This record gives sequence, C-alpha cells and structure tokens, in this order.
Amino acid sequence: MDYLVKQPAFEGPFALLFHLIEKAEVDIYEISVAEITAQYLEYLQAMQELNLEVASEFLVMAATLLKLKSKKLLPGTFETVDELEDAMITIDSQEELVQRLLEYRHFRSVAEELRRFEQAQKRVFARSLSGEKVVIVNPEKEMSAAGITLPGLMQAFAHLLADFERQPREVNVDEFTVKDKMKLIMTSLRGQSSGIDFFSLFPKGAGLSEIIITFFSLLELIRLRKISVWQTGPMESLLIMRKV
Amino acid sequence: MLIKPLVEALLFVAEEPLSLDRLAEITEFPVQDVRLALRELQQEYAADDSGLQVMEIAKGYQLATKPELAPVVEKLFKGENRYTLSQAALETLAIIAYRQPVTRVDIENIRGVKVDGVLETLLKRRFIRTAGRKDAPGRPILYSTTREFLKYFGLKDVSELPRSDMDLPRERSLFEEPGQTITT
Amino acid sequence: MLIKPLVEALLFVAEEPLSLDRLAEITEFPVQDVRLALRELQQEYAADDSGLQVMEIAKGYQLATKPELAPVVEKLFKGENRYTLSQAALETLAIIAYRQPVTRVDIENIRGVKVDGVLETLLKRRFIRTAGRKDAPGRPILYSTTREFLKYFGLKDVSELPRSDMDLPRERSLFEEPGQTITT
Repeated sequence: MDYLVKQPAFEGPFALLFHLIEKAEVDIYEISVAEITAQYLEYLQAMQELNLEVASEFLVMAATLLKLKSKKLLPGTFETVDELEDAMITIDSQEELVQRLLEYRHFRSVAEELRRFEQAQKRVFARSLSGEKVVIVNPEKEMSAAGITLPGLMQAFAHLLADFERQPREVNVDEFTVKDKMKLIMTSLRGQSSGIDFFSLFPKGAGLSEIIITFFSLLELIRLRKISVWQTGPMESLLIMRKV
Repeated sequence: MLIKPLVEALLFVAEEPLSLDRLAEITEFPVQDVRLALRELQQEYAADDSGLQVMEIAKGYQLATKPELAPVVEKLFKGENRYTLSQAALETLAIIAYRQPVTRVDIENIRGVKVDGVLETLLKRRFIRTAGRKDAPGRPILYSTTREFLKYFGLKDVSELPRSDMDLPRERSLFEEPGQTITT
Repeated sequence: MLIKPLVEALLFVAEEPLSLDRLAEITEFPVQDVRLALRELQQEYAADDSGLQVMEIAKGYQLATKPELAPVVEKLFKGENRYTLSQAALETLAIIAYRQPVTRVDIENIRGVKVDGVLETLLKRRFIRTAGRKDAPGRPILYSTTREFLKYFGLKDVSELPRSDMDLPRERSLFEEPGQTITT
C-alpha cells in the first residue's frame, strides 16, 4: 500500500528557501536568484520523486522565482498582468525577495526563542485546580471537598439504587431526616480513624427514602467539611472519613 | 537532588494527598528520609510567618492554607456565594433531584408537610426550575433541579453523572398515596 | 493578620497569576507592603532547600516548582500528555506577538503558507483572540495574543520577547498590496 507522506520537511516555501540559502552559505543580501531558483526547483523535483505531496505554496514560490529570474534576463518585459497576483506570494524584485526572507528569518528566530521559553516552562509546575484539592482550610465553611471524586460518589449511589431495585420492596414510612442522618453518620464515624465503607452507611433493606436521605446527608457533610470521601482508585470502594 | 525540596514540590503539585510510600517511590529516597523531610516541612510551615501548612489527611500529606487566613483567602473566590440550606430545603431538593420532574403534591406527599415556601426559595435561589406540567388532573407544575444545584454541591460536570441509572422508574414510586398514578 | 503569610496563601490557591494590585486589594494592605512581602517570599523560596519559587509571569505572581526538580516532579504526571507546539504554531504566534493586532493575510504573507488551521488551533487553545476588525477592504479579523500565551511561555509581558532590528515598523511594511492601507 503506497501512501503520501503528509508532513513535508519544510513548513513553507520560505522555510525551504531559507534552508537552501543556509546550506549554500551565502548571505541573504547576496543571493543569486538564478542559483537559488535552480536549487529550489531541484528540491521540489526530489520531493515529487519521493511521492511527497508538494503544497501549492511551494509551486507558487517556484513560479515567483522563475518570474524573478526571467525579469533579470529580460528586464522591463514582465510588467504585464500577473497571474500570480492573487497568490500569497507576490514578490516583484530580488530586493523584495531579500526583504521577505529577512522578515521570515526574524520571525523564525523569535519562534526559536519561544521554543526555548516553552521548554523552560515545561520544567516548571504550577498547581492546577482541576482536581478536588484542599484549597482553603476553614473549619467553618469550605471551598471544596478533599479527595472526593464526585462522579465516583454518584456512581456508588447509582449502584445502591440499582441494588435497591433488585431487592424486595418494602414501603417505608419516611422517618429519616437529613439532620438525623447527619448526626448518625458522624456518630458512626467516631473513633474510626481509617474511615468506614460508603456502603456500610446504607443498611440492607433500607427504603428508598432512607437511601436518598443518607446520600444527601453525606453530600451535606462533605460540603460542610465534616467528612471527606476517599477513593483509592476508579473502581475501588469509597471510604468515608471524619475530618479533624 | 535534596529530598526536602522534592517533597515540597511534590506536595505542591499533587492533585491528592500523597502517602509516605508514594513519596518514597517517586523520589527514590528511603521512607525514613521522606518522613524526616515531611517533619521538617511541617515545622517550617507551622511558623507564624508562613501561610501554608502540611496537612496529614487520609493517610497522606498535602499542602493547604492555614485556617486562620480563610476569611481573606476566600475573597479570591468571592461571588461564589456559599450559604447553608435549611433542613426543609435540603429534603425537598433531595426529592426533586431523584424524582424529577416532580410536582409539588408529590413532594408534599413524601415530606408530609406543605412545601410552597420552600419551593419558592429554591426557585429564587435557582436550585430548581419549573419543567412543564404533568399530564394529570389539574395539570400541576413539574419541578427539576438546575445547574446551580449541581454547582452548590460541587457536582461540576452534569454530563459525567450517571443520571439515567439513578432515576428510578417513576411508576415504582414508593411515596405516592395508593391509587395515585403518575404519568409523566 | 500578617501580610507575608497572606500573600503566600493567596499565591498558593490562585488559579491565575495575581497582580500586585489584586493582592493589595484582597489583603487590604498597601501595595508597597505587598511588594515587600513578595520580595521576601521570593528570597525565601529561592533558597536551595525549597522546592518552590515565586515566578513573575503574565503581569502577575505565581508559585511554581523549581525547574531543576522537573525530572522527579514529572513522574507524578506520567502518562499525561505534555504536548509541545508545532513549528507552524510557534512561527504564527511569533508574528502575532510582534505585529498584533494582525490579520490572517498579514501572517500568511510573512509565512508564505495558509494559516487557517493554525489560527483555529491557537484560538481554541486560547493563545490568541480576535481583536476587532481592520479598517480595510473586507474588514478582516485582527488577532492578538492573550494572557494564556504569556503564561504558557512563562513571559511577564510581550515586551520580554527578544527585540531585534529586523522588527520592521508596521507602516514601513513592504509586503502589503499597494493601495492597501493599514490602520490599526
């Protein structure tokens, strides 16, 4: 299976020209249009032979170079309507070509400088607050919960409800309040320094209202930073811990 | 490389508390050295002229700000109004969250009390919104929770939540009076 | 409350580099005091036995890890794609940074290639933004660099980029079509 190598060796015609000039070790101001044109065309031909896709910009530049070369040979005869006028590269004299190359060289060196900045900055790490980190420690009210992965918590809750679906139903009088549940959870956490399992808070046979109230009590306790929820891995069980 | 600056840098960037073992593993220093470095850091940050602290949390260590600075530090996040909801509001929200869309009567049946006032507060606070009307006698208004609700509880990304799994089939509601049918 | 711990705590929690003014505003301390506290913090963290540094970046201050610790700190982020920008993106950014606000055609004239795709990527990445339209035929969109750009490259300001004689004044540009006026 043959394939086109999409990635050309050079970002654009200026990059290629620049490379050729550097290779020839000539000063940009002293380039010979005839020579550089010959080399440029040679390179394009090599690219085509290698089945590399030659972008139209490269061809436009080739045409431009040929035009400049002809102008030098037959001065004054090429001031006619230019079919390349709408193209991105409109260069009418060697002087202009030199200016364009100098300008391109400048931005190339700035790009190199940016690359150095980029590399330096890659070695420096700032905090990203994407995760659920402890940001501010305030016993009264907290910004965000520590260690908890809420999607994980919600998933666990979804499992609970799924289990509930499978269990025989039992109509339960709504006798639980969030307040009571919160107290109950805090009590059961007392003395459990390593925390308790999320699921142990939901007794077997608990009614739906109890499950929901318990879950909401957990959310509220997390929000108030009375407890924290930990998960050691994506599929691991959730640990509920009292905050100190 | 020295161990203390390494531990400091790691605690700083880590998204979650790092355990002794993990710190030792990453730094390739013995656990005792890590423990010592942590103790030093803890002492240094404990000084009054530092604004941070090394917290021991869930069998791990983490950098955090000192509690006494909270009033000022929180100003950075001003606009994120965080007050506590009343008990009534919480319970009502719980019911709406898992039963949405749900009518006022449905909520009152579950909670056993009138919820007009609470609903109004929740609507004003934008925790809930009206979500059309139920196809039942009187065509009562239906309520759903909002993005604001998720934000309040720190549920950042709605799409990440296993919504559909949590929604019980409505016809299996346990809280309805017998004979009352729900068709939504 | 002391100013230094406050500034430290704020730099720690802030998602963005904080400016002197912002720090003064939040702490309610005079700018001079904040500046002094920053300098003290900068010196303290500069010590070899600290793993952090106070960086001056994007016209603000930020806490970050020391570059020499990167080989170890990186391990925490293993697997995470720390991409680097393409040569095309860098060259395009270089032009925008120097010539801003600048149109797509101006950039293409310099680079000699189409830049639609690159601009789209840079916009998405928030390294550049649109900055109105040029007062020229077709009223083309103008582009500028952003704070995010400064942050990514660790620059305080665009002026930190190397100045050079080659940076031609915009009005002397030789590459515009005759008759095309540049009024930015």
